[in-house]
Amino acid sequence: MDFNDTPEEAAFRAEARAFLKANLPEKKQAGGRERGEEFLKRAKAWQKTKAQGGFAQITWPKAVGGRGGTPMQQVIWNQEESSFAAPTGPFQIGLGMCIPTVIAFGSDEHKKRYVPKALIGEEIWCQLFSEPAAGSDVAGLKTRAVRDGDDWVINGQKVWTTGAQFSDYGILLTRTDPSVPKHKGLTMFIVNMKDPGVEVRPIHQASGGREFNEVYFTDVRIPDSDRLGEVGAGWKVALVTLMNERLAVGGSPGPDYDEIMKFGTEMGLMSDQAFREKLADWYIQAQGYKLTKFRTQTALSRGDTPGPENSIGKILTANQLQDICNSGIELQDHYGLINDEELAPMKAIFQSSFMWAPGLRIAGGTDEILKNIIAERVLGLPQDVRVDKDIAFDQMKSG
Amino acid sequence: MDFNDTPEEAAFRAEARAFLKANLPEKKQAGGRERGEEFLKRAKAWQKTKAQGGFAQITWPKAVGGRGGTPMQQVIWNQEESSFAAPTGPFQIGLGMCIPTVIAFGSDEHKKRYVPKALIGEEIWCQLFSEPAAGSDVAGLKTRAVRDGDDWVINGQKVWTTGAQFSDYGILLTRTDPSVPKHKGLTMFIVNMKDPGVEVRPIHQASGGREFNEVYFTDVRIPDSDRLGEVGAGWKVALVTLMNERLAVGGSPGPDYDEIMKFGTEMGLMSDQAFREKLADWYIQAQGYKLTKFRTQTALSRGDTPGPENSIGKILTANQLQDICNSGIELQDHYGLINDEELAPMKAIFQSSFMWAPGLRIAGGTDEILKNIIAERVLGLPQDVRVDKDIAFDQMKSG
Amino acid sequence: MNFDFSEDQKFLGDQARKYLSEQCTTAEVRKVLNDDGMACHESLWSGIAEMGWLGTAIPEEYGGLGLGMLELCVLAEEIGRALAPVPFSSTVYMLAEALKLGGSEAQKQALLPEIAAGKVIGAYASSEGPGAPDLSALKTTFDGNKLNGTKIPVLDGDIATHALVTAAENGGVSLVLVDLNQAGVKRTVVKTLDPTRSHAELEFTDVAGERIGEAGQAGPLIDKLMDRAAVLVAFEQTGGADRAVEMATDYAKSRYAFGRPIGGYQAIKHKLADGWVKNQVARSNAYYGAWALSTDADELPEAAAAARVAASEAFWFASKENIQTHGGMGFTWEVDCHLFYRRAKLLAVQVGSPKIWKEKLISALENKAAA
Amino acid sequence: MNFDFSEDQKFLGDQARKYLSEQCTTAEVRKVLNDDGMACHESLWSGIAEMGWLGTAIPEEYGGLGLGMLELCVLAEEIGRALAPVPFSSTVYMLAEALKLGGSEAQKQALLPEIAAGKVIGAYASSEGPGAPDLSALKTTFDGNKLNGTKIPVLDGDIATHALVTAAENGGVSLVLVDLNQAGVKRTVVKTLDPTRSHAELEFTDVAGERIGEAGQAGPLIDKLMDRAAVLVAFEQTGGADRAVEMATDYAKSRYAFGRPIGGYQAIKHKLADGWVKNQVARSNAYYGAWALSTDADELPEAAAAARVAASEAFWFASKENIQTHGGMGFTWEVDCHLFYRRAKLLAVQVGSPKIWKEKLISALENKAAA
Repeated sequence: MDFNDTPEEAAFRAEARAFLKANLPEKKQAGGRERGEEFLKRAKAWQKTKAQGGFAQITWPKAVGGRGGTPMQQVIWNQEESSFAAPTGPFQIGLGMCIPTVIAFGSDEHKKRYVPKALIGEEIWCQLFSEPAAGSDVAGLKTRAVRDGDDWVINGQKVWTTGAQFSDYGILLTRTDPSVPKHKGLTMFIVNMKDPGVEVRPIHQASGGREFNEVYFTDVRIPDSDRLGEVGAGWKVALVTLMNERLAVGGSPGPDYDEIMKFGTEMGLMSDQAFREKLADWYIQAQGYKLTKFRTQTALSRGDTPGPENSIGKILTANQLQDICNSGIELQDHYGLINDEELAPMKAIFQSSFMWAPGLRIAGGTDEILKNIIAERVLGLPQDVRVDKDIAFDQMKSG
Repeated sequence: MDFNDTPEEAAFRAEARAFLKANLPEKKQAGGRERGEEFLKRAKAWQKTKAQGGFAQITWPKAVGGRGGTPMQQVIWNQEESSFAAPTGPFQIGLGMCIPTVIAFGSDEHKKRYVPKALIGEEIWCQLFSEPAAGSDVAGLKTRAVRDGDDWVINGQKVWTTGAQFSDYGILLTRTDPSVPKHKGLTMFIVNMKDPGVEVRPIHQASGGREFNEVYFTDVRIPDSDRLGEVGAGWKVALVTLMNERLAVGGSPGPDYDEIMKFGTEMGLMSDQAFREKLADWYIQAQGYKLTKFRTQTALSRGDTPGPENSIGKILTANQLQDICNSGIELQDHYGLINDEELAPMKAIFQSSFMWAPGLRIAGGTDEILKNIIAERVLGLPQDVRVDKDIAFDQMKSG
Repeated sequence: MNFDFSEDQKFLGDQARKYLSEQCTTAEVRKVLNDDGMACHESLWSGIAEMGWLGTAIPEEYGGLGLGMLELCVLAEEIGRALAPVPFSSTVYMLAEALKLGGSEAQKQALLPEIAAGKVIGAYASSEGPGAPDLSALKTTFDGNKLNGTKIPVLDGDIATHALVTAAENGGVSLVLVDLNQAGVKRTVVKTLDPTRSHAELEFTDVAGERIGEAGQAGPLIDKLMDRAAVLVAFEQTGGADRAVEMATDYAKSRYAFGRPIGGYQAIKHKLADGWVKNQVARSNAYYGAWALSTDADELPEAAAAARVAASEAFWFASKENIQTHGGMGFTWEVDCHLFYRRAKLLAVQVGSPKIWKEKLISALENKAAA
Repeated sequence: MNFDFSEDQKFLGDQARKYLSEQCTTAEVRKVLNDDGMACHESLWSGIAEMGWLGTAIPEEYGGLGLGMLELCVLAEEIGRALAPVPFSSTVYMLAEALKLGGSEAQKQALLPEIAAGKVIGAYASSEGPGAPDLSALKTTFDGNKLNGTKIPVLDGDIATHALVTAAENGGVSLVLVDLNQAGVKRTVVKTLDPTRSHAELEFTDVAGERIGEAGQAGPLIDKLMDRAAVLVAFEQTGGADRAVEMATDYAKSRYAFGRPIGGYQAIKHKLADGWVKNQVARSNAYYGAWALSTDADELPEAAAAARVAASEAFWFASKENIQTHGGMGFTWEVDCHLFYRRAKLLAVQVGSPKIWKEKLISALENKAAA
């Protein structure tokens, strides 16, 4: 049990750091979420540099443009990259979820056409699964794909699509047969987001921001050659995407125990035993999250595959974030209501994250779904009763 | 909104108090649970005195030996009686749950035979529903009653029967038809607890005590004339009993915020802000319970019938009891482990209740069942899926 | 014993609910939310004045209806339930009640009728920065004539006509009544988590004011004012919390997942049951506060504090789990969940955070035990 | 990075689990529970000594196996998992570790080999009454030769051969090693919530003792001893917590209600998932503690405190909800749930309650921030 690199790991870390240093400015301060054209351009440039340097998708086989490296090398790379001002956001979903699905189910033509351009950052991808009436129950989606000659005609609506506004392609889960039980009538496609009939509209969120999108499909034509997997096998394809998503969730984009400890110190709260004991609880949770990730990484480095255990990350962090923000606000008393970076302590970090936290408890699987996953897939407890199990989708009650 | 008696209520209170003063010693201190022959004798004597004075079962009609009084009078009587050393325990289940069921479903002969003797404390009753494999799911019980001429022959086992060891009669829920769905094959009987074939064995509880019992029935014969309600209508009869049980649950037989505040003061903990804030939470919960009861009593006094809302009492008190005991122990540090009335602070009240509290969270409906009741019957949310709904009892999976 | 509101009081509440469900739909609340230039809902405010609610607990001789505090509690619950975007609490719970508690006859005659008529809007200005204001060390000063200092944030500070300002004087604290329409008062709107109720920074430079109560000795008056306001705000919170649980319950009945309403899954059922239980605890404690408030009982400090803390906890839980129950929909601007989440936070801090009130509660219990 | 135990260490743990699952069934644990005259399970204790576990982290030159603290952590987890009714912690985590940390060469030579051989049983005697002992104001005194005072409760105090006693000396605290088999030592068995581990009151009247460490200056030594013990006890707790969740999970799969296993209802599923999550938090923090312990890292104080608090919380939750999941059955003497509930409480207070450790944690973080 140690936190030191092996000689091989240390060598890789040095190589990574040298590459980063040569190509990126160091991070000054944790800033807000960057957006906009300018940022996108920088992100694409960095992805290209990274790919050319052999650091994009380290664990992928060399045959598809990866490094053929170890999971621990990927971890080391991520650690090192995160201390630089690396603009990586726009590629996470594409390279983390969509392209692995294309690699798993796409034809040789797909792989040749899409993987390299995604890898060097020329094309950005998004994931089109969720719908207004199909959130936790993703397989309850209604977007229809109807066969018409060599094409499929798509009509329907997706929602909560991250990055749709700047994406070139998406993987799109559709219903091709409503007359069979819901999981059996789904089919996955690659869709060109610039095609006529695809309309992206930003969602106005409860937090006030507009980071996510709705995507409307009106008579969009997709050639059958852009299907991923068999007709009716879309759920099987989607599970590969979702398994990769699980690796991505977790992590708390907001204040944690160290921020609120800093704040408490400034506010003279460190003599308050009630505050001290809450702080202890938060520290332990934060460590629990961080150290559990180390355990997972250790397992990955031994060749274990990531399992449903990874659902733990978001359960731990999302609720803690909401709790810390709430406390950070209440400790400021009436003043805590002020949501203005210029006026509120610590650039209003507690207030802005307070409005984000409820979304984090839902995105990528609600608390309730994640606990079900742990109960069923880790502890082996029975599934919920599925009243819709053998019922044709179009015969199903849906409220 | 006021806490004062109306003139009528004040008059009744004075009358009650005078009667109590004339007949009972004042309570010195909250003692442990009394038991044994001597106590039972005193309890029976007091019940007789009470009944003769017209204070037993105040809300019952005069026709069945009650006072024909108001629910508020019953509340006032309970308040006054509780400040005297009144030995009432052995009659609570019989008069609170069993006899009301006999009154509702029994024949005139039953009422004539059983009600008066129960009322004057000559005969004690117990309730025989729960079984080892039928706890939360009471209707899943297996004790069989088979018709044999004018009799029914009973075989099976009941569990968690309070007072079985000193009861004369019981109401016994049995399965008379296993070939129909579970709720439909039940029948209720009056059973003489002294009959041959009835065997009472104390349960050794996790707390170390032996207050509850198992009751075994081996070829016990009950005449059909001692059936309560129709054959197969036992569930309907049981619901009346259980509705009355709901009124009885709640209340915390152990330390509450005032005890732990007293303890904290003795221990010099009142300068600890963490302790103060926990104390505030406990006070608010305790008040929440007490004041909600006042609201219920006010509603009762207007003629409202008690509803599923009353499930709130035990949810509030059982968990709080466990939490307070745990804190009371931990605040004593290692010494808190000592479970000896002579040595531990406050006569080991935290330690002894610590071992009771887990039972309180289960008895009379688990936390989980009570929340289901509130969700379904107060909020109107859908029932759980009942996979056993239309399945014959003997075809049902039972683990 | 009668631990409930009277039939008349309930009738008043029913009428108020009916009125607000028509005049103060969430669409109306959103007008204030979405329009930065709209500090409150003026026509609703006029309507409320016309209904006589502002003078509910103001004696008839000062132009009010002369009803009691219980009636005001009933209205507060409905105001809270409707998320009404009007300066009701600042004007009624703070300004009118301060005048009733400590105002001179002249002050009462001057202002109470105007309040009842809806012509005066109040504000309570105490906070001077992050953390609960320390009344023994305020930076804002009063010298008997002139007020100087800065208060931030002040609820309804940008639309109030009059403010109650806490200020240091003679080494103690004074409660100063200030007409805000005078030179030397600078108002700056402040952005908060709940834009449906406006807040401002108020800067005072040699501003004229007059005391309510004695110079430097307003501490007990302020404590009592806060205890009374705490009960009233607890009713607003209880109203909001109830509605949030109802909203979540309704949604859980109609939203399907895996072929069933999500309200049929125990994770949701028990969450909503928990919310209902918390709301009952809040309501029962609020009723006790109402009793103590209406009878001016010695138990008011602990009753008010318990009501305040229980109601803050209930509304917080209800509003955040309402979003959670709604899932992704609950995180959109268009669905009303966030209005409750925002208001819950405002009400939790507006008369002091729950932490402050827990401390007040325990102090009160200690005082009682020592007595 | 390698944040896990080695294959050898895991093998040691597997072997220990296998051994204890045969030799330390709950039926064996119950022998100690049910027999007031049985203070510990002697044949199990002999077996453990024969396996060499007592000398795991004792250097070879003192008769031990000369393995490290990580190996001891692995064994502690299995001891906790099995609810082993033996004086392992008192003897190994307290007595042996104190000697290793601060004992003189003579003391080590005299006792460590005896400990490794299972001939010496230790006890740590510090508590003098309700509340955490204040090391700067102990009532028990030592004058360099003689020890006087009363300690209660002392875990394994009735069967120990040697005790480590905290005592006031020169205005400070000394850690005094006492041979309990001498005149002037009075032992009285004390009834506790967990009868599977015996406790006694120890009265010392002019008893001979010798210091471990300096006169009146044992504070830092004791702190370090406690930090190290906290990690080891956290492993015992983690082992117990894991088994309690497993036990509840198994029961939930086999117990039917309403025609389905109760483990199919979300109320139970999510309760067990919560338990599993808490156990992971405890385990991860315990691993960090193990790393800090084995490397004697500067981070030991906060790592130990976090491990201790997380593990106490996890075992408490797991043991109480294990009873709840079992329903009525869980509240019977015959079903094993209460054994875990009792042990969870013992382990939560035995080296200081979680409250004390939360304070230690924050102090350590403050020190770090100040450094």
